Amino acid sequence: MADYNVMEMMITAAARNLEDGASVGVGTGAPCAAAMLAQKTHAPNLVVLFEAGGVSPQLPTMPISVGDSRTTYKALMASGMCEIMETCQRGMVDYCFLGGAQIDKFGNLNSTVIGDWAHPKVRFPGSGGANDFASFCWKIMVITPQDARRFVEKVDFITSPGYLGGPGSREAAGLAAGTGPFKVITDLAVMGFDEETKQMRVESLHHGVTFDQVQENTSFQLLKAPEIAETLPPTAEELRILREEVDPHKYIIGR
Amino acid sequence: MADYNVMEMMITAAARNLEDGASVGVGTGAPCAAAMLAQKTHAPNLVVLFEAGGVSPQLPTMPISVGDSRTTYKALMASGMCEIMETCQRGMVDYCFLGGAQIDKFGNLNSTVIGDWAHPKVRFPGSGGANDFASFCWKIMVITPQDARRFVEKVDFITSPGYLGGPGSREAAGLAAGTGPFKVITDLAVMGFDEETKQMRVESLHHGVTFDQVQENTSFQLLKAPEIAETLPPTAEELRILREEVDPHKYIIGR
Amino acid sequence: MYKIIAEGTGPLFMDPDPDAARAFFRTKPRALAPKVMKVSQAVERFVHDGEYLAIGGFGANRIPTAICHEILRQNKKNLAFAGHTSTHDFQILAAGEAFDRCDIAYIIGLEARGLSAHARRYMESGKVESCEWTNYAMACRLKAAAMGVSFVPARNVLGTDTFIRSAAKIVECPFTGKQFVLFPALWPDVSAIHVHESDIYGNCRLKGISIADLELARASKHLIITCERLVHNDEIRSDPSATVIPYFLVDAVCEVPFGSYPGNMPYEYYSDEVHLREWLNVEKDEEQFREFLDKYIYSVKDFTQYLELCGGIQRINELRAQEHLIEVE
Amino acid sequence: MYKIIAEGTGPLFMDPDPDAARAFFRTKPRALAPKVMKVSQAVERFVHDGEYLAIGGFGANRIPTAICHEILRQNKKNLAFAGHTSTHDFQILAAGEAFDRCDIAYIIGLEARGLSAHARRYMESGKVESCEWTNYAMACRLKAAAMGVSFVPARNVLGTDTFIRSAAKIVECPFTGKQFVLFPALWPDVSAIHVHESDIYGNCRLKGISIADLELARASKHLIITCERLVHNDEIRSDPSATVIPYFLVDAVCEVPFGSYPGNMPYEYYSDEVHLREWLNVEKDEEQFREFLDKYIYSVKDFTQYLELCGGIQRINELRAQEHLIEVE
Repeated sequence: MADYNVMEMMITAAARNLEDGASVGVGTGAPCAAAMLAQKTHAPNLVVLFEAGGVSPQLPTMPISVGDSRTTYKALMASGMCEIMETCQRGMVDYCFLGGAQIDKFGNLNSTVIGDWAHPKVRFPGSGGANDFASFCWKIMVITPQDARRFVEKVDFITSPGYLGGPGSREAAGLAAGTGPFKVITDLAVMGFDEETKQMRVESLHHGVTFDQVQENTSFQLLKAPEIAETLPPTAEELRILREEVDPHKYIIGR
Repeated sequence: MADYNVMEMMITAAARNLEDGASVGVGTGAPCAAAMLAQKTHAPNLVVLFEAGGVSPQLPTMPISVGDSRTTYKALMASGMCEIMETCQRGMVDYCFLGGAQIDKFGNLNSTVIGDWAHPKVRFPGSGGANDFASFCWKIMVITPQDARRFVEKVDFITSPGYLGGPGSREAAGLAAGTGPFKVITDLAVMGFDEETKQMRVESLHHGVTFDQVQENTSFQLLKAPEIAETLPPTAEELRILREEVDPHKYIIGR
Repeated sequence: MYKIIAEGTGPLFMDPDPDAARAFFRTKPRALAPKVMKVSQAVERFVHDGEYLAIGGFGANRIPTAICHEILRQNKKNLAFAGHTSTHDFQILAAGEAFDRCDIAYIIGLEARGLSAHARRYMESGKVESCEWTNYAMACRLKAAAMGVSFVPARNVLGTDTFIRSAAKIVECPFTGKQFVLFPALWPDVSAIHVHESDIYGNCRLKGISIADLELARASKHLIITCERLVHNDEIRSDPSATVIPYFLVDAVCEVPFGSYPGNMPYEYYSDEVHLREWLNVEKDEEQFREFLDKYIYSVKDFTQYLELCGGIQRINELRAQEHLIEVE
Repeated sequence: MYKIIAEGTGPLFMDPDPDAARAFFRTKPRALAPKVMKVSQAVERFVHDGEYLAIGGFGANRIPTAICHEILRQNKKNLAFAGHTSTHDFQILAAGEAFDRCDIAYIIGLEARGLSAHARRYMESGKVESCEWTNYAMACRLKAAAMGVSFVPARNVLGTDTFIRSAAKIVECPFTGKQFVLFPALWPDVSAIHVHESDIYGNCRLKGISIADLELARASKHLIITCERLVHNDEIRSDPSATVIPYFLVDAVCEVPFGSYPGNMPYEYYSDEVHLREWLNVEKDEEQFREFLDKYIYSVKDFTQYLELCGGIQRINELRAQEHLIEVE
């Protein structure tokens, strides 16, 4: 087995969930690396969109901003924010990647405040385009480190919608039918969501990780998929592409 | 006094109502000629907009269509229909020019059908951008021949709003405050609207025309302005510009 | 406080439900695949009897004439049509009696050129169910669809019969208490737009006014592009700011040089006023008009043959000179 | 059938009444007049204490840095601010504590670079009244204003605390019965946008992504343009399709080469990550930060002097090479 770090594992696991011919709204960092890796392996026709306007660039390096000029390098279109978000709202975008300071068992995400909103303990940037992507794209993916302060029973503030209060909640709130969280990829495991309860469940464990370890780093009760596999580790070829082509300066994978 | 035809009179009268630094949405034909004449005489800074997207062209010849390439010749911007109509809706456009098969005493215009809408005697093109301009621009101007079948008590169909049912009607219907018909320029006279009743009134008569003649060619009772002047005829210079620069092929003034 | 104040009585030919549209767009392919085909193939595959059709351009400017002709040759019927700033395209489709439902903003007329006698007869015949709108209203309907929502508010049509014969609704704004009209989203089944340049995937550029075509491209479930010329994908990627329609909206790309003829194509060729005048004249006599249509459309193989009938390269060269304001002896 | 389902509890800093906006726009000059002035003049004339300010660009990309600096130098206070994809511009304005009300979509952070310690302190201080939105929500608010209506519908924020802390409203769609959020129009008192090219009247061109700047330009009551370079009006008229902001929206035109520095200007120069890192580092210590601000902003005469302090032409040349992916020895 090749030698790799957790970031490489997370990026690889994310990349494998992006099928060829799908479309994805990405941000900077790991999501962008995952999309690039997917394009250079099994999904050459993956369509990459950046919220500020970039469509299908041939990314020469990792962008620092989702609106910097790398996001339109040899792109098919340099458009605007409404163009991208409305493409999502029309139902043309399959995946998005999100993060947050807190996530709960329904995949609701908080990137606004810790503590009371009016008198926050910690103020974060807010939604940005996260709520938009989470509302409009078909499937939400989250890449995040797993720890008990982040995986909480109830987020202090729902910035971006997961399954809200559970089954039927998104539809009842008026969100587009058939959308919602899809995968949560951490340094320990890949989690999906139980179809019945819409609650987070462990689907595969990274090499050497036990379910109990994942549960220890989670403040709510995790469900288990009918079968819990071992997450397939990155192949030598995936690692080569990731290290040589996707992120040669190790901005992301070097951390 | 210079020799001139009624079309030259109408165009000149219309042009004089466009002050320097104002903005106007124009169509083909006489309105376009009036705007060009105004620009070449007292209103060099008149801003001309075409509903299909052209902004401030240096018109080399009369356009045949409000969307043909003349409307963007050396223009400041070639945009789209929403751009123009929303510039109007925001309140940035002072004047528009409209026509129609019928007009009533409140300046309501019909360009849709003669007879019952469901079983029309005659079908016309419909609103096009006329209702939009009439709703959004501050002041509506109409250039039209005056005859009793056209100037009717009640239009068969209100395609574009004048003062609707009279004072306060536009506001009650939700149209933008302070908008409405301004001048109606015909082959006989220039009419405005009484401030109190919002009904059409004769403000000036073209040379040699009497009020009774205008009334005979109108199926509703015309009001009179406190003073009815004689419409100032085109000056020699206006005629020269109109004939040599604005419409040298006499597409409009030759009829 | 927040209520429906009035509702238009006109028919809504298409469902304004954004979830229904999303269900379709979820399945629309996103991969960068070549889509070049003949006009006849594009119409065969993407224009079906009974569907809702929209045509890009404005009047006779930048219109996909070849698609309109082919719809007649393939005898498409019972279409619904977006009569949005529609002049020569409307005239052609009315000649083939291709539609029996029509959203009307501007029809029948050819602007300063006059009215189409046949199109008027057809619209007065009782064969066409219709609904009244305005140019901006139709643009708003496409904009709502392009945005992925079921309506967009505006301040036109208020107080008029145009509203009464529309399928719009007037509501009270919950922020200001003022009245706004809401225009329902329109997702056409299929549209055709003529542009200056496209690559083989459908990444498009155009020059001059865009009219409502950018909204239309995004609103349409299927989209046929005709272009003056194909350009290489490298050319598109060399200036992504110039792309106005991205390939994933497009289903067919047909290279049709002079494809807006007899209409005007900005920066390329001016409209052929002689030929358009012939259309208007010949329409006055139904028998003559049938012969005319047979000669110029039904007996014609493709758009190139039509151009030849109309004077071929020499005529095109004259129109190119006119477009550029060049006096040719 | 048609009702208000829920209302956000956040404050609305600006009136969404389109008639109030129209009354202003009625008086806005339309004549083609030269508007070139210094940055200091533009800020003096068009940015006033207590008004609502918005800044174009995205993050640190294509931002009018010179205007932000000048707002600090002129000690503007009590502004309301559109925190829409706002990173380095937000950081500068927070450094000057120029605003006390904020519509929040994205603030405090500098994307992948990390968070601004001072901006966070300021936002946690209780000195700023705020309202939550999203990037698209703010774009919708500007779009509604640009359209001249009081709201635009969308399908985001539903079900979330972001909605509860916004000033949006959720209604039932009268066409589909589905729930939509309505975002209220936002007409900023004044905005500043950095573009590639403008003529002396304010006809503007830009390359690369437009973000929400085209909506912002149309929504703003007053608009300050900074540009990389002035171009002749003949150049604008030679390609009207390239104009994205027409002059009649613009009140001031300031030529500020490298004006997005230390941010990225597409096709011109890349962001100065070293300088941006210095900002983030120095903010951790309030005393050090005061000295830093004094050195780079308060003691500085104009933007040119700031550029000199940051390494002048040599540094700019390095960033130009970076933008074009050229390895310089």
